[in-house]
Amino acid sequence: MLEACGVEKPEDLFTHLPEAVRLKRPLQLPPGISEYEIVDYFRRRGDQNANGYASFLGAGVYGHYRPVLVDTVVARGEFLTSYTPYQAEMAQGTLTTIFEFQTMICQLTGMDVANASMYDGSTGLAEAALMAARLTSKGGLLVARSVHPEYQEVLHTYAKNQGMPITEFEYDAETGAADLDDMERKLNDLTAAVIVQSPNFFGVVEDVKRAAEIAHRRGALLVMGFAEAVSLGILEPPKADIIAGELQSFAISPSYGGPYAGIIATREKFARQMPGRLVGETTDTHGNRAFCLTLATREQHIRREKATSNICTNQALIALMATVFMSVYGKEGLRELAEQNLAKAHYLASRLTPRFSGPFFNEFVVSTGDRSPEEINAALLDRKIIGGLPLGRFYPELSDAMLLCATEMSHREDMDIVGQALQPARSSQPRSPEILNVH
Amino acid sequence: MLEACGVEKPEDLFTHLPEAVRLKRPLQLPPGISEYEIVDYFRRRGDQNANGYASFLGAGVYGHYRPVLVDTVVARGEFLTSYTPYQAEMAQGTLTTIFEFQTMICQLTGMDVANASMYDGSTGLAEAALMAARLTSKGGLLVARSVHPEYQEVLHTYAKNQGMPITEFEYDAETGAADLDDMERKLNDLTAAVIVQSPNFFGVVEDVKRAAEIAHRRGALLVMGFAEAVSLGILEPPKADIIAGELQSFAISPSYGGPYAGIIATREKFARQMPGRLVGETTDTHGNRAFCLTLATREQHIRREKATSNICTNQALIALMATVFMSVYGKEGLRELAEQNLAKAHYLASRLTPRFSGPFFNEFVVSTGDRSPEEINAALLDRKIIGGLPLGRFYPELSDAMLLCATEMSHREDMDIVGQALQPARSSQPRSPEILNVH
Amino acid sequence: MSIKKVRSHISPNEALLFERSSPGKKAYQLPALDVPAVDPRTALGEQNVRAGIEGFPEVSEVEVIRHFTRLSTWNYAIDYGMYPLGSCTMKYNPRVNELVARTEGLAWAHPYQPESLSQGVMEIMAHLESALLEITGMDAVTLQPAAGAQGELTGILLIRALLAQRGNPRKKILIPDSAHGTNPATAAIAGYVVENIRSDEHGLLDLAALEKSVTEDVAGLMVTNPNTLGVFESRIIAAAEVLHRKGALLYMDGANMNALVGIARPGDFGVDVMHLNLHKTFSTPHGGGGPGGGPVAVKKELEPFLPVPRLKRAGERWSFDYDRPLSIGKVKAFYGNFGVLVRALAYILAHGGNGLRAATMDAVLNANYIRKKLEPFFDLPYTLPNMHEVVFSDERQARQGVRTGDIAKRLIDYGFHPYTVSFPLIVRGAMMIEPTETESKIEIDLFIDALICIAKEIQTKPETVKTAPHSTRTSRVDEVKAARRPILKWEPLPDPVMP
Amino acid sequence: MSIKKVRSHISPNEALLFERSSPGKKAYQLPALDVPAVDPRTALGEQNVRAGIEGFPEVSEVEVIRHFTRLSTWNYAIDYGMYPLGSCTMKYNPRVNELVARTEGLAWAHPYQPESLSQGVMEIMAHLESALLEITGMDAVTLQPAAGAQGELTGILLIRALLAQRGNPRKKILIPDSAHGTNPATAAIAGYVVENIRSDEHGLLDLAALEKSVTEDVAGLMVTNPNTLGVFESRIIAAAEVLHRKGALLYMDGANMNALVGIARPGDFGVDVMHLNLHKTFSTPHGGGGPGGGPVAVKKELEPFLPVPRLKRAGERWSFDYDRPLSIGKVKAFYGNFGVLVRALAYILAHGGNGLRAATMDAVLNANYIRKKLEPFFDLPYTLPNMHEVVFSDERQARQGVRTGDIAKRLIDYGFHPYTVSFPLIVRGAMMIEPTETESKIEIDLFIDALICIAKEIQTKPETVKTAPHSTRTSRVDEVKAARRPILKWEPLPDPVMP
Ligand SMILES: Cc1ncc(COP(=O)(O)O)c(C=O)c1O
Ligand SMILES: Cc1ncc(COP(=O)(O)O)c(C=O)c1O
Repeated sequence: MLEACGVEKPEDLFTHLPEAVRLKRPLQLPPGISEYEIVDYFRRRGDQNANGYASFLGAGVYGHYRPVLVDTVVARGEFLTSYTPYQAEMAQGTLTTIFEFQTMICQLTGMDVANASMYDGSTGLAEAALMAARLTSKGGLLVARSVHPEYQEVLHTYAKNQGMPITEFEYDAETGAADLDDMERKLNDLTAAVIVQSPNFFGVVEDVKRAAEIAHRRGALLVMGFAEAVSLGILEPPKADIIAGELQSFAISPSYGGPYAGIIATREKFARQMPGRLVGETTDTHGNRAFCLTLATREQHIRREKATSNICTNQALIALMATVFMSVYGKEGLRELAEQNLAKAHYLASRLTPRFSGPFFNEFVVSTGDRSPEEINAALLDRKIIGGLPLGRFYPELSDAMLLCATEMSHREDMDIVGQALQPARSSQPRSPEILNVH
Repeated sequence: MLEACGVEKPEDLFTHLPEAVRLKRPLQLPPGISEYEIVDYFRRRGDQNANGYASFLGAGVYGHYRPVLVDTVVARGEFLTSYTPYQAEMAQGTLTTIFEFQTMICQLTGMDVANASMYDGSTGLAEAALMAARLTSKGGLLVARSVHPEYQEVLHTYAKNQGMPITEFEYDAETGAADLDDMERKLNDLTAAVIVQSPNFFGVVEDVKRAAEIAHRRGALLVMGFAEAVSLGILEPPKADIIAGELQSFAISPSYGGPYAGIIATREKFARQMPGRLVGETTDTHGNRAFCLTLATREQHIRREKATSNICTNQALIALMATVFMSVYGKEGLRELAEQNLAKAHYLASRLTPRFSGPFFNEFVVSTGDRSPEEINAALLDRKIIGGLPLGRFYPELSDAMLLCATEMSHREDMDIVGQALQPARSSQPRSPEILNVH
Repeated sequence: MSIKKVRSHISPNEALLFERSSPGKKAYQLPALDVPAVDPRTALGEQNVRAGIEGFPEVSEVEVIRHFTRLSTWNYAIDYGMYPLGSCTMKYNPRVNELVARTEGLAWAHPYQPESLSQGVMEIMAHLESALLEITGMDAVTLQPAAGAQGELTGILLIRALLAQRGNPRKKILIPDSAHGTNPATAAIAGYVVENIRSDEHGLLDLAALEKSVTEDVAGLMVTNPNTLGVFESRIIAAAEVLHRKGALLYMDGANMNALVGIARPGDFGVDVMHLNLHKTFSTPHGGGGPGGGPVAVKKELEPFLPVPRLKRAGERWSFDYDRPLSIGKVKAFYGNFGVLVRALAYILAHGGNGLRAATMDAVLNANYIRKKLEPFFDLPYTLPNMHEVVFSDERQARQGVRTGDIAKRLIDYGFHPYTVSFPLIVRGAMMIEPTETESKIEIDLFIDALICIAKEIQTKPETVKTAPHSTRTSRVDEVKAARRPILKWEPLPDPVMP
Repeated sequence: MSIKKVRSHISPNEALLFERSSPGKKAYQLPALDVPAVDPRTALGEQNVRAGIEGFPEVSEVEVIRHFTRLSTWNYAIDYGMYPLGSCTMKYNPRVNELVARTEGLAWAHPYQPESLSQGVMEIMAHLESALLEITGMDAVTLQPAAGAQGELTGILLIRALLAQRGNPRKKILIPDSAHGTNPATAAIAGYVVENIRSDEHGLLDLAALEKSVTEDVAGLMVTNPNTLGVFESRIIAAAEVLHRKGALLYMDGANMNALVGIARPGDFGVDVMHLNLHKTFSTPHGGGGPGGGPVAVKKELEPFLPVPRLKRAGERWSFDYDRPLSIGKVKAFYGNFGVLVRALAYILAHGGNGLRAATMDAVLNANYIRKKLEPFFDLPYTLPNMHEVVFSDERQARQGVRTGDIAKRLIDYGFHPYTVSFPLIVRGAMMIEPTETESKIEIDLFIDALICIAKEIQTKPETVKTAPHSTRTSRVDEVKAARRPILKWEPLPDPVMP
């Protein structure tokens, strides 16, 4: 090959590089190591982390069981090692699964169209906000404080330089739900979108319907985010204009924060302002059903600076994991899974005193009383249990509270331990017996 | 479907069974459990076993690194969930890999033909003995005591009822190699086969060439077994008539004794008496190269009671693992791997006093002196090390000895610990410095 | 003609590894050696050290994965669709079983590691043993045999050992003409003379004939139940009595247990010894031909003869008992195909008692549905109610000169793996179909539809069927040529075929 | 014509899951609930509880695995062969990386678990950061961005933050007309006006033009180096000086780093901020479109503005520093696509310094070899020495009415995935080819051979090329129809298509 290229050694292919740019020394990196040593290195790193702990952390990342078929499918090289399906004739496999993904997300959210993934829930929510601004030709964003704090931070980063002022509105200190009266007060004609999350960061189910009605009255759109996708197995799909969500709950490993998969779903009439890839059904020259990427005019390859977003590489493989997850659980399974989460969280709550009274799915806030959340967690760690998330970091007014999550993976014994740790006194009497055992 | 079958419920399909044979109660087995619980059950069983121990056990089952590609390949449903390739047009994938397997085994063993797996090394050796009897129309078997004791036991089970008397011959107490003079003494004109293993159970390389010459003089065949396939990366292929081996070393997990894969390889002229499946090259009706099962007349589907063996299901997927392993290491790799094993074992030996003087590959016998092997192993267990195999169980005369194995996975530090544990006194001075460091 | 299941697509070619090989390419890297290197010639002796391995492949890592990935796409598999091989019970292989078999503490357990550090693996074996005993209704079981055929050998050796202990191992094993080839082959290896006994006009054991055959010379009868026609041997209990009266034993080939689990137990109908095929009834993958597992279950009187070692509960702890003077010895090194046992237990745990029974009923329902739908188009020589499989004959099609083998090949064009061809031998041109419980009505209807289309094609254009398959990357393979001048390994060519 | 790489074979059809679905089928089982059940209506309130999920699939486990297995066979992939997409760096994805990313202690690490129980994951991030700094020659790096485009956004926001702190964020970002679409799209989202600058006749940055364009309004220039023609921007240092003189910054799109690793470092030729694509240069799998990783590396002066949190070594221990008053904030929840970072680090560890450099040289050699072999058959509008990729034009073929897109489709019949079509825009009918270091000479020669065959076909029978592909299960797809009346989700039909 060198010969064909008319050079003696590979180095000669770089002689045209300006002297000044060339690296004159070898990279200061150790020599390559064997596969065996690589496996060993990462195993040792893994052993330095939490292993064998029961965990009650949620807060946007949930510990659900991952059906074996998920890895079985994504381990297939045909899915794992293929590129974005630009060449439809050679990528019908990926295209078909994406079409199924879009369909299932629409079924879950009750929306007309869903894109084939955003980076995650946080960027999805930010992009949904920009989308609302384009749709309303307005710039104001009215954001509930009960939205995941990290999602809010990302929203600020994205909106900041688009001249989009962000106003926060409060949550109700009693219910833990967004304070829609406060929202109504702060809403004005420049508001492009009202942004809420349901279940919200405190686990409380928001009254999205009412929020939307209020927003619409002033010509604003209602953007709803979600972080716990399993809740959609049981919660009424909200009447939002744009839904932006995180699918980590659908068989995606916590993996210290990523990769996950976000989505945006919306009504048909808004589709052309939606960012992200879309797959559409069509036919081939023989009239066979076929799928291909479509409405690419929204994307940066064609519109460039006028594109709806700059996203190119997305989270396709993760979206495929979620697709397999949804296929495995299906209609009955997702419902049953959601009901188990509900039951576990309410059992845990029954051992404690939730801070808020609003209806919750699988997470809720508890006050830690005279002891600090950190103190309680330290005690739990000794029992090989990772407790809840101390909230002071995000909500100074809640520095005496933690966010606890229970899923189908939570064991009763561990929940009892948490119950005792948090309030030895009343750990025996359930908080709301009336809702237990009724079906 | 019930309707089409003219029944109301599935149970009706069993009404023709005699009353007396029907099970009148449900099976006394617990209700089915979820995937999550199954994974949990086996994980807990796994945790009850040795975990995180360094091990110096060999004795027919070796701890070699398993390249990741091995599981990547066998995890593909196309290989994992297909049946024996009787329908060649739909199984060229499996057939081609078997043809490659047969070829590589021939290259490794220096033989003309190799079958596509036996159950394991022990049954392979027994079938090889029966094969030799058919080829020589004689019945006597002369077996070295240095053959793996469990292989000898299986050989007895198989030969017992075929009127094939088995005679043992000794190993040389000094070298640990088969005592070929004793063999020559015991050899007679009724001997169908002389059976040795190399490296033998003590890790010592046998003089197969000479054994074969002696055997041939009396019209007997030389059957050689091997248990440590990696040794073939460096050992001269023996001039045996039939080779029966175990491929566990080629990326097959120890898995508490199975499944592994045995093979039989032999000279062309003996092929038609060889048991086990064979794949041959041919063409399809378009003249394309194609492969198919062949010489099936040897097998039980056609010859029934006259078949060369009753084996039907074999160890195909395990043979595929070995094929991937051989492909990954290749010519250079298998040599380097063998050299590393040699170096590790000789380093360990240099810290100890091997009982035998014969040349060894990656295992050797050491005397434990005044302490019992069990005593020493108990001490090592406290250091998270599984020591060698106490030999008294198989060789009463060696009840003060253990068989130690080192592979490319053995760490120097662990070997030093074993060295100290076995003889604190001389652990520092190498036994045979002259062979170290020379290339 | 309407082929609904497949369409034509590009399929990657691939050379043999040896043909892609070139010096210096490598797919491996070893850790740096942490001890001094050793000179092989010094350590092993000149004469023992080989030169390089002539012809062994040298390829890169990506070439390895592409090689096997491409080859894999030339296969058909359960993961692609129905695999109706009669007698093979090709059911779905749950993937969780593959995962648990790779659990570190199990996959890396060394057979000689201390029992104190092996309680988990021993517990698994004990758990499986007890489940299999409940399923078969027998008294004791060994997990050592590697597959069905080895289970058979073990079983016959047990019979021989018992009879020998009673004073005379006897000479003959009776085997119905409908039996699988491994049965006679096994009896022969066990040192017995095989006497075939004819089935009656219904394909069943002929009791009268049996009475006659069972002499003092007869050690036992090997019977498959349901037999290879998929029909339950309704006179099995009587047959057992005939044998027992003469001091002979009844061996049951359990390959067809998928028709009985949860419904009937061999231990309850006179069977003395039997084997199970874990790679059939209990869903462990066939992997292109193996590995399998062939546990052998026996009645009390045979227990003392089982292979060593036996699991023994000593207080809190499992241990192995080697002190079994009457044992037939070992049939395989170590304790059996443990990794296969793990998968079988996982299958049993997942189903539970009722799940297992439900699977049996679905399997039998599917087979009966296929029978009903195909009866109008193919001859059914034996018409008793069938269980998990149904065997048609090509008689009718043979009149057009189309044989079962041709129909099988044509099924490939329709996207299905063929049924089992020409077995059992008592059926002329047998077409042996076993759907298993795995298949949905959608899949089964497509299969039925395919066979009906083919039956019609045979009327109109038999040639198409006789020369099938037509749509595979490899057309009909010349097996005669392969056997005439066997090429059993690759040899370097002057000019390698690329790619 | 000789198609060497593929042959025609049967390929399984498969319906959509919704079309196989029927009530009651299930592929899941949940553990028995160990706590009291709860009434959703009581717990959540009537109005919040949904009825069943309309239309959601109900299928069995085997149907799930068959569904996705069958669909997978409709794809092409790196594991099948060469994937010469220019600008995409489709190299082999080592399988060990998939294994280590699933290491329990890593895959199950929760982003909010205590730092004391997260030292392993933090160590991995720190290790990767230091390796990337050595490779790029920059001073600090953030691993947070999820992909290249988000890396770009992060980078531009950093520039904006620095300039804002200096008193004026400025208005414009300059972008060469050869740039990838994400560059202008990014600048716009960051609130900048995009000014395109023309490349010179060699496809390089036009320094004179640049001089003119760089006003006090200009915040920076986004340049890809090597540029999208695969040509190294030889005047990059001068360009940096021009910008810096005017207080503007130089952003480098690192998508083409596979041409530079170990050879030249952006930090050494004037780059102020850049992103890397871990899913290109560092081998993490594309997975049909993602996920990726887009770390952003910067010079010292930009470090204070990097996203929070920053890894900080506190004595023996890693911790996160959130106290970064000048930070642009977060661009993504948590810390980045950690699972992708693990794979990238594994790739770096496996190669080591010399291995990485060797890979770069192989990649460039392969691209040059292809250029040499194909130059006689296709127009090469820009002729400067190229590095890791080469861009031809369809000019010559266009005269027969055959465009780059047609040639691309015809390549499919030859068993190859097409090159990148119609990008960069400065080349008329661009054919952008990037082989990467992964490909062997065997594979590359087949690819060259295929394109030469097609060039000849265009002379003799252009129609064959214009209507390609002809051998795939799906022939040319009607993308216009898809966009005209978009069908973006499945709706139940009166009669579902089966299967
Ligand atoms: C009826 C019958 N008996 C015995 C066997 C042999 O079992 P194995 O292949 O596991 O040795 C088979 C396998 O096909 C069979 O179908
Ligand atoms: C030159 C160039 N810049 C930027 C990008 C965008 O990177 P990503 O797809 O990771 O967002 C790409 C990806 O194709 C590219 O080729």
